[in-house]
Amino acid sequence: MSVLEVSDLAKRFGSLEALRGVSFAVEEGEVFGIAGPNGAGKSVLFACIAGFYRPSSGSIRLDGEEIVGLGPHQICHRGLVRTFQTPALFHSLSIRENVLIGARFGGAKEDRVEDILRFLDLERVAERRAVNLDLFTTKRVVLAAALATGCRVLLLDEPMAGFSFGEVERYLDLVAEIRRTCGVTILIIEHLLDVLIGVSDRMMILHHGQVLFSGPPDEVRRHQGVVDVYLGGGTGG
Amino acid sequence: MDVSRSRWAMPVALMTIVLVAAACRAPGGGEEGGATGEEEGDIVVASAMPLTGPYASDGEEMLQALEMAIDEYNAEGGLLGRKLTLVTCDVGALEVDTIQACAERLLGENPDAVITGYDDSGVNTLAFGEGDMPYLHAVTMRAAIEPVMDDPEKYGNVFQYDPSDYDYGTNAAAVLPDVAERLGFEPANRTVAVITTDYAYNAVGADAFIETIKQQGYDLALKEVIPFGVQEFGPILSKIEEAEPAFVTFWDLDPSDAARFMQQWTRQFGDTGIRSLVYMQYTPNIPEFLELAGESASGLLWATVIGVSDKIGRDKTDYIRRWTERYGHEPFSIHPFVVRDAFDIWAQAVQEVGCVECYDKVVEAIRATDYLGFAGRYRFTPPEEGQYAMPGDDLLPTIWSQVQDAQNVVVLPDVAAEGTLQMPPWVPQVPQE
Amino acid sequence: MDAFLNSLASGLIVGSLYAIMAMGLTILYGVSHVFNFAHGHVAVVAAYLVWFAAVRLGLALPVGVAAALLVMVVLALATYWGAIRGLLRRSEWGFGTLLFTLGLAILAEYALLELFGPRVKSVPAVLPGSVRLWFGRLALNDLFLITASVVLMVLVGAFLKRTLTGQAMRAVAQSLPGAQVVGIDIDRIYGATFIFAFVMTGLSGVLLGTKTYMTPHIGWEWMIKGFVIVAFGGLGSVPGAIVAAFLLGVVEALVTLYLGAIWIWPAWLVTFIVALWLRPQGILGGRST
Amino acid sequence: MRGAGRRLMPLLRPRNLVLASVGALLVAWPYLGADRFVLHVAALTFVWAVVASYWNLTNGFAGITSLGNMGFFAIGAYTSAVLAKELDLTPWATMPVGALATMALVTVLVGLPVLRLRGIYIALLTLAFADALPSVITIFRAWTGGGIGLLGIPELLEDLEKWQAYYFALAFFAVAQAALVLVVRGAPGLAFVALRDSEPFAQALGVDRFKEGLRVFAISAFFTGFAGALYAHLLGQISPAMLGIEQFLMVISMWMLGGAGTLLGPVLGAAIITFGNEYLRVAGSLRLGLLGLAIVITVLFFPGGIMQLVGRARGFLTRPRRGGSDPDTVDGAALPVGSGSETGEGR
Repeated sequence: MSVLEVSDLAKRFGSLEALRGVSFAVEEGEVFGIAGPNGAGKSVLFACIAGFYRPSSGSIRLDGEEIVGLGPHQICHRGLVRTFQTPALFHSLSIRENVLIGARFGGAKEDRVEDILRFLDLERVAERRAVNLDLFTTKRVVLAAALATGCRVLLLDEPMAGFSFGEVERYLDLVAEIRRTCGVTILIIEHLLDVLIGVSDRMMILHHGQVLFSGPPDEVRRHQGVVDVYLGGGTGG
Repeated sequence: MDVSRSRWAMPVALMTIVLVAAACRAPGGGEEGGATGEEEGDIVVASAMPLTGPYASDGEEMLQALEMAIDEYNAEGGLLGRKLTLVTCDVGALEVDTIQACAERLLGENPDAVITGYDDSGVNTLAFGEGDMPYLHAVTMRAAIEPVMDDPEKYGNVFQYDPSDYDYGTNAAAVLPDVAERLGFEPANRTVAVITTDYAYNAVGADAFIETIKQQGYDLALKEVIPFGVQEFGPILSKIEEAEPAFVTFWDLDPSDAARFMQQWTRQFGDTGIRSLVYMQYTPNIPEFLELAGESASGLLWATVIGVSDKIGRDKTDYIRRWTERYGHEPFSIHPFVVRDAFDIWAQAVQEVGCVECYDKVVEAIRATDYLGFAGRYRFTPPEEGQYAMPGDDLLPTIWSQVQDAQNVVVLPDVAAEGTLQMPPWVPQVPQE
Repeated sequence: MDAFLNSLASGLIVGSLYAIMAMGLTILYGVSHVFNFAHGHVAVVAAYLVWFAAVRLGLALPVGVAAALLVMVVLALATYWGAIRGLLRRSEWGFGTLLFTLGLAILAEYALLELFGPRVKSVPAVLPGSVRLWFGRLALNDLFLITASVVLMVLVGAFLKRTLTGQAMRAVAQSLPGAQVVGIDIDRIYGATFIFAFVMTGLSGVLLGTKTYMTPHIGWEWMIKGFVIVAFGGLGSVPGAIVAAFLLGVVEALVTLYLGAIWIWPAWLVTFIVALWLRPQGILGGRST
Repeated sequence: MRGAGRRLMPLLRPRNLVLASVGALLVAWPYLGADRFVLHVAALTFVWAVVASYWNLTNGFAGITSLGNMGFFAIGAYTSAVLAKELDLTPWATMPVGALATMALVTVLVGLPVLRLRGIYIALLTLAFADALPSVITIFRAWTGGGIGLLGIPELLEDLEKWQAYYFALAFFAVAQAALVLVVRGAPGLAFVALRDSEPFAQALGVDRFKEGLRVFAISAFFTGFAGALYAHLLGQISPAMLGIEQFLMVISMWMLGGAGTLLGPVLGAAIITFGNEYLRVAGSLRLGLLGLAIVITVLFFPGGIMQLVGRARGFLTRPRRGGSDPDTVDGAALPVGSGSETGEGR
């Protein structure tokens, strides 16, 4: 059974159709990459799955159970956490407390906090306030807080935007490590096709709110529609 | 989270210390409550009064009356040759805890007497009764004299220098049928309407009225408990119109409420007519009432258990002259007169016994008072009966006035009457069937 | 039936009082998101000024009103440029303005107490006399109040729709960043809004002064009543406030007729909870804040 | 790393030492010759400090703009007083009942509807709630005494002395403050800091605004109700006047002037305002003017309240972990308060 199953999802804002008939399924333990040009509806999709938007129609099943209509915190309690493209940490708290929020309210045990801090190499800075951190540390804190909830499905929204090349490498290593040791299913939105192809087990391309392509990463480049969109849209892949 | 645990430990420790300390023994702190000052310093008169909030206009005159009294006594060499000083405290909107705080504060000054106009809605006796010095107040409430009845030992120093709210009710029930008879007023039925706030001063009087008038065979057609500040009496007037009770009684201390009621009453019934007499407790005595209600109040009857009439009590002209000289206008209300009466009663008692700090003797002397003041003759009931100034036509008469041509005219009792009762303009001349 | 009609008339009168109380408050909130705790006191200050001019100085009523409104303009400018403008630039602006207006209200009460004393005052009725209808008499002044509240509503509506300043105010109300983008001078618009709201509020105080009389203390009552009505109708919505005011006025009259006056506040509260449950933005409040 | 040394160290921080000596001073005060009046006002101060602190919990910490806390206070006071009087129970039993009743009533009647709303609407509904109470008290006048008030409420002890009242109030204050520290440093406090800093992220991590809000509401109602009950039994009489505008302004000024969103602010505010108010009663109406002036000046020049002044003088009295050089707080004294930032969409 798929961990996450989205079928015929639609989201309209007034007359604007952000998502139309989106269907896909994610299997347990895989890394599922999502790409698409700006305005393709990637973030809206995440917002719908994580309960921030209520879909106009369609269904979203987590472990076979319908989660449409639940609030973000309820969906988190069921084991699905999303992160945001522009991360806003809890700036008046320390890094440890940022992670603690996830552990305490996400429903996991709090003794995970130290392990997670160590795992993401945040131990040394744990007492620092989460303000004016460099981007890579920020992203690691976000990951740590998300993992602290004990989630089984993690939605990462363009986590590597703004990274240097080296940082991208290190981040991808982390993702792989998380997947290996924690057995977390990961959905990842990424602008850069290359990066996504490297890390994903399967991929999906969204365009104008619709699924353009869905399948193994190595087939993406051969798909005519994707080529058209990415070349025609002027966005290098 | 060991950090939070350590923060938790501190208050717990503190609390333990507190409880242990509390359990240990009585500290010597505030033991003295009564008189300690044997020294021949100033005589301290304390007073609590509402200087801010909704009752501030009364409080202002009470303060002026006391200041004038003290200045006048001091100009004459003080009392027993000692100078008088005044300490005051603002009781604001008469909340319970402000009165208690005021009492604590004023008692802390070791006053030789507490003299107020009114300072409270019924807990003053308990608060000021803590001390031994004589305390004279005109709160005009049953709640203020009940503690004295219950514990004359402890509260024997508390005097209410006028009758109480309860007496308004019994008096109105006794006098209204008499007024009807004198006027030749023929009611449509033998019912009464009561419109009252829930404020003790009003509610106790209203309840006493209902109780007493029922014994005379009247039925209660309507009882409306209203909040202060009602803007539109339309719905209530409609109910009155249907019931057409013989007496409509209105118990609301706020002069603007009362003024609105009369304006709307006269508008509603001025030309269609209604066979009802309208009575109010005290409120038209507040000068703003007539200013606001004006002509529309004509025909209204009202009473005050302590009042000022030219024909009763001692001559007021000189006092009014001195007041006007000092403050630039004549007294607005009765407070300048009655507060001064209370002050004089106390001062006379002190002079009689020849000492100030001998509180028991001064209290005894006040109990024996038979003093003719501006408002009438003051004589107090025994402590077991609450120690308040007795009502009575030859003592403190309940003064009935009627508004005639937008003026207050004293109509009862006969000894004080300045004019005669007139049929209210809204009562139809020829009884209709 | 007459009793019912009579009560209904009372309800409309009270409703118009409430509508007048609420108007300035809702406009100010709608445009600037400043919740004016001194609203009631601004109204009382104007009422006292008119009393002073008309009764103490013996000037004609319109002259007094004009003078009072002029003072309102000055007060509005002083409040906005002297304090609110600075407060709005802080991250804590909502809390800061709330607290500031609260302090201002207390100061105003103190000033009135010192200047005019604690005694009850009233503004002379604009239209003395009364008119006879089939179910009873209505005071002309009350009819005037009902008319005035409706006329004011229409005028406010026209001002917001037709004039350039009004349009800019609406633009700011709908979206502050949007308004800034199209080049609206926010300071100017806020200043104008404060003037507009203070003048409206002052006018309301004068109208209220003819009916409910005033003491330095009464501003709180006016503020709280206005507060509830504005919320009920939807913050920032002028028609909403008017509808809510008349609705509550009529509810109040009927509750008084059938249950007793003491049930007014509980009835308000229940109506309020139900209304908010059904429409969390208030009756006609379009914007969710 | 969790040895005794590390646990003892924070206890010896200067901040805690100052607090401890202030505490000791408070305990010793009646022995140091404080008179009746001072003890009376001090006891009231403790009660008001608790009310102000928990008002600050909902508004200053949790960003729930409640204006109805005096209503909670009155419910606690009346419930306990009526039970003790009518059923002839000891106040020690009725006070917790009063507090629990307040918690239940407020959570169901106010919390559930209110927490579905936002910002200023919460303020309005809670205010309407508190303003409806005097009518309710009047309607049930058979028990409550109506506008006359309830007199002769059983006191905590027979012939309660002022110094006893003082210690009871102090003990209650200490417990309430300890509980407040737990709440603020504990889960609800953390949740609200998180919601304020970044609401979407907090929600994504499983923070439930409604549940936490309800919890804070319940806790606040419990202690405010308890304070009301204690107040009733300390004074022996209560009346609906406690719901009047003056009392409301006083208590709200306590935490606003003291410093919203700080732990010590409301306590200092309560002390200054209660004592100032009582000592200024001799000054008549000037009291009002001074209060108004104090508020206006504070807002304009010291938006962090008294705590900002204290914080400026000594950093350690403020909240060292969450204060510091936070760009969003003023001199590290005040935490943001929900009212404005929440309702304002466009700033």
